[in-house]
Amino acid sequence: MLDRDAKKVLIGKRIAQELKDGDYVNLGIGLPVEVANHIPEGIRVFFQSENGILGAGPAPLPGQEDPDLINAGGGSITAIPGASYFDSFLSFSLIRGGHINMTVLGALQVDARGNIANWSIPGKLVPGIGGAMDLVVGAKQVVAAMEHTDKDGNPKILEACTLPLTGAGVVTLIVTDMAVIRVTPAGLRLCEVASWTTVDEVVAATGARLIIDGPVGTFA
Amino acid sequence: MLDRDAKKVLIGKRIAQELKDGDYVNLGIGLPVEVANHIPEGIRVFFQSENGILGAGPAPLPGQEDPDLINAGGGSITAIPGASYFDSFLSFSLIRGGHINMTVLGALQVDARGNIANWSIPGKLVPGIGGAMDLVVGAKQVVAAMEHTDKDGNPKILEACTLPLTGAGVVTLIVTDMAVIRVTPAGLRLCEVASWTTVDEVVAATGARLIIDGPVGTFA
Amino acid sequence: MVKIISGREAAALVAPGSRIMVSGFLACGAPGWLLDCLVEAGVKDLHLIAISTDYDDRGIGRLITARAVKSCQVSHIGTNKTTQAQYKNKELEIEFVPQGILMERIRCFGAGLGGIFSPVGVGTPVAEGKETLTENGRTYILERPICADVALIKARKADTLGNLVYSKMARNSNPIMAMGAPITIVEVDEIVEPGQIDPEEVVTPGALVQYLVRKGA
Amino acid sequence: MVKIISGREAAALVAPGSRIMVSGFLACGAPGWLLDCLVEAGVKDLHLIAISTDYDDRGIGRLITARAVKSCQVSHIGTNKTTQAQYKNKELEIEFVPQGILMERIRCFGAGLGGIFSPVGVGTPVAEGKETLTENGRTYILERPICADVALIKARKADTLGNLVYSKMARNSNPIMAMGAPITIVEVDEIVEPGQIDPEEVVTPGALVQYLVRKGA
Repeated sequence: MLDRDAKKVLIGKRIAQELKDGDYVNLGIGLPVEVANHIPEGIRVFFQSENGILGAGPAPLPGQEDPDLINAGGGSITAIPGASYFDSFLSFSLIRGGHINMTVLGALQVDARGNIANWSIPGKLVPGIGGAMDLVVGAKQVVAAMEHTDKDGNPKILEACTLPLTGAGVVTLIVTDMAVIRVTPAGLRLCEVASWTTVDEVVAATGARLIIDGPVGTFA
Repeated sequence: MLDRDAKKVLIGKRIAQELKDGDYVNLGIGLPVEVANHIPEGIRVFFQSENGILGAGPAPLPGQEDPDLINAGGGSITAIPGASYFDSFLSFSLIRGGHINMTVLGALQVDARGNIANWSIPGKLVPGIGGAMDLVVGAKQVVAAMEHTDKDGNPKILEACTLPLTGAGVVTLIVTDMAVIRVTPAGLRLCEVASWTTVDEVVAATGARLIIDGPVGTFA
Repeated sequence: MVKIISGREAAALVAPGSRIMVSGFLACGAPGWLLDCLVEAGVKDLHLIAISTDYDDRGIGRLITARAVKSCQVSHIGTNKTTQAQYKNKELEIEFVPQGILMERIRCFGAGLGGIFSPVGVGTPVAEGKETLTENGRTYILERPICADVALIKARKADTLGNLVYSKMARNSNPIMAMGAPITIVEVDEIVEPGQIDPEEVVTPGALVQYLVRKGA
Repeated sequence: MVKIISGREAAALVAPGSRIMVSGFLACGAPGWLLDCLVEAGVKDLHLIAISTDYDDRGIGRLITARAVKSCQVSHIGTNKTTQAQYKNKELEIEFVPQGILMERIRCFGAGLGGIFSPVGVGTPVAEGKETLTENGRTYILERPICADVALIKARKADTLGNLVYSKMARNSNPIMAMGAPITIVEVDEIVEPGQIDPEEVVTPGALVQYLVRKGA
């Protein structure tokens, strides 16, 4: 079993391998941010933040924070050469118009049909929608970045989400600390298993049927 | 009977008197442009051109034309201090959103219900719509600036337009070389008659019933 | 015509029980001084339209903490514990609007449209009760205009004609909210004469602005 | 990723019979060099989306004069006698679209919307056959997205990432048409390195651009 930080790195690193040269990418708050730390050598990707930048750069050095440069989680960022600022209206037009190649989001639940729930646990915690509903509909690739199970070990990948949805039939790829799973019309296809675990353990920790129709790779 | 230039001046001058300090105004091509030459002293108005400027200024001196500064008719203009450039999308948002106090347009026909036709004579001449349909719907005041009759002396102000409409129930004021007519829910109210003509001549040259329910002023 | 007024005068333009729209994203680009003046004026029972309620002690959150808001349309409250508590207690009514669609709905009003067909939130609670359109196998839901009585926004600089420029990502919802209400009040760091802003750089033209307030004044 | 190509290569990206969108207002802000290359390439049977057909001998009009266009969606043809003649002869099919609504419909596509309810043209031929919505006594008509296979636009300057700035009123339809097609080709006067355009001044972000062509190249 990995600790939280190791899980984060494992997930971020694996998702980063999905990126292609020139991609425009939107990373959700929390876990997805880790992806930016693992861009494969030789490719260049451009980060969009829905609050109004294309070409977001890494966090500034301490003391050099600019209050007018923040990511969607409120953290300080920088702007790379060739960045642009724009209003939220244009920002979401880029998103819904299909100009963002990939969005990576955290999830409370995902299911066999590519549904995702990440904005509300009714009666308990309702942080809200933010930009997630636009993102899952608009981005070409929607990657759910999540721990495979919840704190109590219950599966978060289900036959059908039980929480209010963020998007229906939108997730294309699920990357967890245990597995890489593609959403296909036939259901969830297990593609890779983390090197620290096994196919059987992944199947046991998953609340939906996993299609295994070829060799299952590993990632680390 | 006035010549064409005198008519133009008469109409432009009279419409200019409708302007209030601080108004944002859009002038259509042709006759309406004359309004800009008669802004009353002591007030300041701002001219919008739908192709992307607020704060359009007069024509430049010969030899100082800038091909990237033109009005909706393609003529060279200047930009006043405090002008702004924007795209056609924002330009028409300003128009339809009610941020333009007055638009002045030429017309082929107007009628008793405030309908206006100015874009098509089927089978003969179809210059097209341009920005007129947005303008008549969006501007707070829609002023038809026109000669009272056509070349053959036939009325252009009718009970009901016969040409394809540009807008239905949108005209608020009609200013011609003969009269100032307000469009009211009850019909067309004759407010003023040009000093060179008479109420009877105006009534005879008009193809719609004119309401005369008070003193009729004159203008020159 | 644009008028320059004080923050106190601006707050007096917000009637109790009215609908206000406030710009900013997690307090970045929010009109902090106008919010201070509004809290100080003690205006209550407001309906708030905003991207989020920011933080408990910063940005729009101060209105929530002051219990000035009775209902709102926002996309997110995750960074404000007071908002979450008031929502749970049913002290505060919330319509959650997807962030991009919030911008679209405000602009619908600003651009004189009757609504848009949106692909966002189909199959989620956001779609409940809304008319739909299906086209080439894709479903859209009808989203209606959102407007306020007063919009409170923040710019870096204005000229006396109301032309605005923003600062970096503090632009966010400001240009759209500038068209979201018949009265737009802009907090600015600096007011200059016409001609001192390049017409090419103006983001919000003066026709969308009614009042300017210098920050701190 | 943005590629820099020649005008000839750009013309080769426009297939005969395809839908093209061309920017500009009465030839101001039109991609004159790309139009020259297109005429020279002899591409035919095009469907054209533009504000107007400009002048017989300038701007988009050259495509009409070359008989390259078989149908179009434009707001205006009043300045182009050849267009009027071809329309009268039924050589050229025209859908007249109100100028502001043309921008809205292109942006619908660009922003992933299914349509808008527009107040423009109600009670006129523009409304014929369109669904309506009535709200507070006001009627709106459903206007659908318009897109092209290729958009040809013009900017003053680009960086190699495709970020664009325009010149004064030559901006007009360019920023919206940049989102009107999966392939956007931009004619520019000048190409600079990333960082040489202030991020605050970028009007069209590079994500909307696929190809850059230096004017005359």
